Amino acid sequence: VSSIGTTAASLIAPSLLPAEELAALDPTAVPGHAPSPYGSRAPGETAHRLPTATHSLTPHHALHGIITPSALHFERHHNGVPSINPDRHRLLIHGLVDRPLTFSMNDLTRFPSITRTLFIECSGNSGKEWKGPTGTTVQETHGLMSTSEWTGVPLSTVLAEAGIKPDAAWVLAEGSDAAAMTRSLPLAAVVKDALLCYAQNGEALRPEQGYPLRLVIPGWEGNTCIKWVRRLKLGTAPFMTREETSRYTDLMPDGTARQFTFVMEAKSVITSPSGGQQITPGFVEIRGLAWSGRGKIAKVEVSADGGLTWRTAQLQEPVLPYCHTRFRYGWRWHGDEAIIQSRCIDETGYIQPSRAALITVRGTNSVYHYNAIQSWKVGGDGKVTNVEM
Amino acid sequence: VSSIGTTAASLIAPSLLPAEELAALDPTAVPGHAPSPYGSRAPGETAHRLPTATHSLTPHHALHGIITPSALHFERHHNGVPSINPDRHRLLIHGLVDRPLTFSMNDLTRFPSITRTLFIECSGNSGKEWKGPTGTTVQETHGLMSTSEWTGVPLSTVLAEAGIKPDAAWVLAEGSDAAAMTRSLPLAAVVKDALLCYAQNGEALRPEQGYPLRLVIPGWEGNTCIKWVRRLKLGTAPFMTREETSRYTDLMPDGTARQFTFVMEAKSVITSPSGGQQITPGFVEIRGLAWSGRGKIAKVEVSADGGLTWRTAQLQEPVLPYCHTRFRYGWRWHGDEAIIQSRCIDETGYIQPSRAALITVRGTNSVYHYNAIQSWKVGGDGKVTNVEM
Amino acid sequence: PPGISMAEEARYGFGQPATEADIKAWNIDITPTGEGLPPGRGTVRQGAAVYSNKCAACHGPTGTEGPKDRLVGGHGSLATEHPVKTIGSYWPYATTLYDYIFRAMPFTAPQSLTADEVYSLVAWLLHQNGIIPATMVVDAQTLPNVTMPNRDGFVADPRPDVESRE
Amino acid sequence: PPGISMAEEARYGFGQPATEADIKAWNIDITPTGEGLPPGRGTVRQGAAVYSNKCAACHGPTGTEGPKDRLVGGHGSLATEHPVKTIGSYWPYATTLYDYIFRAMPFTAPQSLTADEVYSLVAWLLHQNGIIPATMVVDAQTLPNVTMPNRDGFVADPRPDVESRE
Ligand code: HEC
Ligand code: HEC
Ligand SMILES: [Ca+2]
Ligand SMILES: [Ca+2]
Ligand SMILES: [Ca+2]
Ligand SMILES: [Ca+2]
Ligand SMILES: [Ca+2]
Ligand SMILES: [Ca+2]
Ligand SMILES: [Co+2]
Ligand SMILES: [Co+2]
Repeated sequence: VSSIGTTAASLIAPSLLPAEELAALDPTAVPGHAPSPYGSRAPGETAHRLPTATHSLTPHHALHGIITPSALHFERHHNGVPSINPDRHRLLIHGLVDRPLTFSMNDLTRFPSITRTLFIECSGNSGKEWKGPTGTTVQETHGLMSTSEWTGVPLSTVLAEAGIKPDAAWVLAEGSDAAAMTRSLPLAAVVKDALLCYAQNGEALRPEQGYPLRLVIPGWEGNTCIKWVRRLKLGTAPFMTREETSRYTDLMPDGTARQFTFVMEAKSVITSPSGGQQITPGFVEIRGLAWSGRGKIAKVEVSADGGLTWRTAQLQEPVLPYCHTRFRYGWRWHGDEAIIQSRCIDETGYIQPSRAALITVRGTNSVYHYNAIQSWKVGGDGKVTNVEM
Repeated sequence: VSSIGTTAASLIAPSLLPAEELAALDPTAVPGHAPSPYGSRAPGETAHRLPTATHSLTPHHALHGIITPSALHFERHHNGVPSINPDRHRLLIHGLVDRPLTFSMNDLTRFPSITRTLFIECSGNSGKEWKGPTGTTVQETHGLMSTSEWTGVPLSTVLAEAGIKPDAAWVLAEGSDAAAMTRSLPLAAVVKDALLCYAQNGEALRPEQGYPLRLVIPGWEGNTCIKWVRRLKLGTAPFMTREETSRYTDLMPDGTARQFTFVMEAKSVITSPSGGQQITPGFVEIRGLAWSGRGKIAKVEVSADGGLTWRTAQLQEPVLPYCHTRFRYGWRWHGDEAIIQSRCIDETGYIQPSRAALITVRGTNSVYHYNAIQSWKVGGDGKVTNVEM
Repeated sequence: PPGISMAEEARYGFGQPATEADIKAWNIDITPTGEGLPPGRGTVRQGAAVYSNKCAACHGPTGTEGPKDRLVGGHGSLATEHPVKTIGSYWPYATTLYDYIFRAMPFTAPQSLTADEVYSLVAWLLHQNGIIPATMVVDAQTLPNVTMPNRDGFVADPRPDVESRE
Repeated sequence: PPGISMAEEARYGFGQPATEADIKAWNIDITPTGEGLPPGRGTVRQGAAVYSNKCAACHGPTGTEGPKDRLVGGHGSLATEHPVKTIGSYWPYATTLYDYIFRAMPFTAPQSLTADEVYSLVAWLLHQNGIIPATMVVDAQTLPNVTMPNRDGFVADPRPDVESRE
C-alpha cells in the first residue's frame, strides 16, 4: 500500500533474529523471565564497536538520541585498558602548589559535584578523510566520538584544595595506564570548566573511559581528557611530552606543524541514511549529529543536491553546549541519484567548512581535526556511499 | 588533616575490591587489555537492582546525574519479561479508526522521530511508606523510578496514519507479555505527547523496558507506559480492565476509590546521605532527585532540622519537564542528630506535601501515588535511617 | 500507485492494512457492555470443577486462602483499616472478570482457557462472592447485566487535593 | 585539630599531604630544560646494544624498518606529499625522548628501563638521526643542550582559519 516508501530502517536499528528458542511464537501465552540485578540487551541486538589494537569506533548508524550507551562509547588507548583497583587509586597534585596532596576516590566523591552531558571527540575522528573519502560507513568515518552524561568534581575545586601558586600556568595531566598518557594543558583554560569525573551515564566510569577517574574538558580533543588520571603537576610552561609534539600536532602544507590545537571545531554528519545503508523511494527522515567544541550548535542545514540548496534541519531540544545535538530533516526521495550533506553553525557563528575550503587552507597532511562537510551519495538503487564533492 | 570531615562517599559509589589478579599493583607498568566490541562495567562495581518476583528496584544511592544506566532501570512486570523477536513483532491499530493497520518495527522507525529524556515512575513507588517508614534504603523506598533518554515516534503520528474516527475518546494499549498488560487511556491526553519508543539511552530498548516497543507517556504512572506494546484499540469509553479497576486505583478513607489517577505528582528524595549510609562530621553534599508529572521542577528546598527551616538547593541544568532533576546542597554536619528532608515545587506551583498533610487527605490505604516528603534521620554516630516526622 | 487518493498521499504510507484475521487473533478485550464476549456459556457447577483443577493451587480451595490474590470475600471492609479488595468487595464490572481470566490466568498458561471454561470460572467466582445464584448460566447475554456490589465505588481523580503550605 | 590555620578552615580538608616518597614514585616527566632528568649517563655504543635487544624487534634494526613507528630519517619530508615524521625530522625537543622512552617503552614493559639504558637509547637514536656525534655522552647536563632539527617547526593554533561562506 505504501505510496511513499521506505527507509533504511532495518539498518538504523539492526538486529539479528534471536535464536528461535529465545523468542516465543506468541509471547502472551508464556510467562516471561524474572527481574534481574543487572540487565543486558536483547540477544538479537548486535550493534557493536569496530575494534582495532588501539581504538574502537561507535556505531552511530545504529544509535538514536544523543547519549551513547557506555558499552558502545568509542575507545582510544595508547597501551590498552588498565585494570585499576579504585580503592588503591590515588590522584597526586604537586608542582607549583602550596600543599602537594593525594586524593583517594572517596575523597574526590566528597567534594561538591556537577553533572554535564558532553561529547568527547578524538582529534583523529574522520582523520582518514583528509586523503579523500575513505570510510565506508559513518562508524568508520565518524566513530571516534561519543556523548555521555559525566559527573565529577570541578578541577578548580580540587586544585584550590592544594592551592595554586601564582606562577603556575600549565598543568601536566598523567594517566595510570601503560602509556602513562600525558598532556600539558594551559591552566587558565582548564580551570574554567574541566571536570575530574568518576561517573558516566549514572554509574561509575567504564574501564575504557578511564575508570575510576577521568579528566573531561568540555569541547577539547579527546586525548586531553586524560583517562585513569593519577597525577596533576603544575608548572610554568608546557612539558612538551611526545603526545603534544610527535603526536596531536597538525602538519601544514609549508611543513610547519600546529601545536596545542585543543578545541574541536563545529562539525556535523548525517548518521542515517549513511554509507552502507540502502533506502527506497518515499519519505526518509535524514538524521544526524552536530556538535561544537566552542559551545552550542545554532543551526544545522541539510542539502540533498550536493550543496546547491540548503534547508534548515530540526534540532532536538535541549541543545546543550559541547554536546552532540541530534538533527532531523524530513525528505522525500524520488529515486534519483542524490548527494546528501549536513553543515552546522555554532553559537560563535563558525560555519562547518566544505572539504574544498578546509584543504585549501590546511592541505591534506594534518591527520587530526578534520571537520569538513561529509557527503553521502544515494545511488539510483538507493545504496549510500562515501563520496567527495 | 581534615578539619571538615567526610561523607558517605564509599556508599555513594560502592565497589568491591576487584580480584587481585585483575588490578595491577602499578597499572603503568603492564599493558592493558584491548578494545572490545561491547563494553562491560569494571569487575569491582556491584551496584545492582533489588529483584523480587514482580519487580526490581534502582539503586539510587549509588547513582549520579539523572540518566539511569539501562542495566539498572527499575522493573515491574505483570508476568515476567517476554522474549520477543523484533522482526515478528507487530503493532496493530484498530477499533474506531478509518483504516486498521499493522506496523512492523521497520515501519515504525521510518516515521519522523523524537527524543526525550523522561522519568518513568511506578505508581507504587514508595507505596509501602503509606503505612509509615518501611524501606531501609532509598533503593527500597524510591527504587521504582528511573530516567532514560527515549526515542520513538509520536503516538499521534502513527494514529493519524490509521485515521482517528470522530467518536474515538479512549485507547486501549496492550502489551505482548504473558499478562497481556492493558490500560485504557484518554485519547485527547495521550495524543498530546505520548511516544511509541524503540530506543532507550541510544540503543534498542532493553527487554525489561519493553523491547522492541514501548508506549511512553511523559509524567504518567509507569503502568500506563505499556511495554512490549502490540495493540492499540480506539473506543468511546474506558475498557475497564482489571489494571484500572482492581489495581492502580487508590482507596480513600471513606471506602471509595480514585480511578484513572495518571499523573505522578511532584516528589523529591535525598539519595545521599540516605538510609543505610553513614557520614562523618564536616562538609557533606546532600544530593537528591526531584521530578514532577506536571512538567518542570521549579525549586527544591532542603531542611536539616526536620522541616523547621528550609534552604534552596542547587538544581543541575538543564531542568527538563517530566524528568528527574538532580539537586545538591552543601551542608556541614557538626555531629548532632539531624533530620534531613527535601521538598520540591513544580512549575504549576504544586508543593510536595508533608506526610501528615498527605495522609490527612488520603488516609493510608491508597497503595499508589505516595509522594510525601521523605525524612532521613542522621544519628549521632552518622548512621542514616528512615523515620517519620 | 494508480488510484491512490489524495488523503492517502498525505500520509506516510507505512504499515499494512490489518486483516480480519489479524484483528481477530488479538482482539481479546471485553468492555463493560459486553462487547467482545464470545459465544459459549458456563455454570457455577462447571466452574467449581475447572477452578479446583486450574486455580485452587494458587488462590485456595474457596478463593480466600491464597497463597496468591484473594478472590472472594472482604465485603464491607473497604473503609476499614484493613481493606480486603476482592472481586466481590471491589471489582466494579463483572465483564472485567472474563477479560482478565482469559488474558492472564492461569498464571502459568495465560490465554489457554476455552470460552466455556472462562464463563464457568466467572460464574463460580461470582457465586462464591454471593453475587449470582448457583443456578445462573453465564454467557455473553447475562454477564453484562450482572451488577457488582462496588459498582459505584469509584470516583474521578480530584488532584491536586493536598494543601501544602510552609 | 589545634593549630589549624584560618586558610585551611576555608578548604574542604579532603585529601592527604603528599609525601616526598609519593611524589618521587610518580614524578617521571622531563621538561625541555631538563628538569626531572635523573643521574646516570649513556653512550651511542651502549645504546646500540640495548636497542638491538629491546627495541629492534618493533622498530627495525636501524630504526627505519618498523613494523612499529619509524624512529629515524624523514629529514626534509615535512612539506612534501608524503611526510615522514620521526624523532629526527619532527621532534622539537631531545628531552621528550627521555621522557617518552622511560614512560612508555618498550611497549610490553613500560617504565622498566634503568636511567643508563634510557640515556643510551636516546644517544643511539639521536646519533642514528645524525643529530649527535658517535662519541657524545648523554646525561642530565648534555641532553637539554641538544638542538633538534625541527625545533622551530611548531606554530600556535590560529583557528578559526577556514573561511566558510555559502
Ligand atoms: C500459578 C499461580 C496461579 C494460578 C494457577 C492461577 N492464578 Fe490467578 N493469580 C495469580 C497471581 C500471581 C495473580 C496476581 C497477578 C498480578 O497482580 O499481576 C493472580 C490474579 C488473579 C486474579 C485477579 C485478582 C484481583 O483481585 O485483581 C484473578 C481474578 C485470578 N487470578 C483468577 C484465577 C483463575 C480463575 C485461575 C484459574 C483459571 C487462576 N487465577 C489461576 C496466580 C495464579
Ligand atoms: C612490542 C613492540 C615495541 C617495542 C619492543 C618497542 N616499541 Fe617503541 N613503539 C611501539 C609502538 C606500538 C609505538 C607507538 C605507540 C603510540 O603511538 O601510542 C611505539 C612508539 C615509539 C616511539 C615514538 C615514536 C614517535 O615518533 O612518536 C619511540 C621513540 C619508541 N617507540 C622507542 C622505542 C624504544 C627505545 C624501544 C626499546 C626500549 C621501543 N620503542 C620498543 C612498539 C614497540
Ligand atoms: Ca531485523
Ligand atoms: Ca584524541
Ligand atoms: Ca570502595
Ligand atoms: Ca506503575
Ligand atoms: Ca507498507
Ligand atoms: Ca583527609
Ligand atoms: Co586520538
Ligand atoms: Co507499578
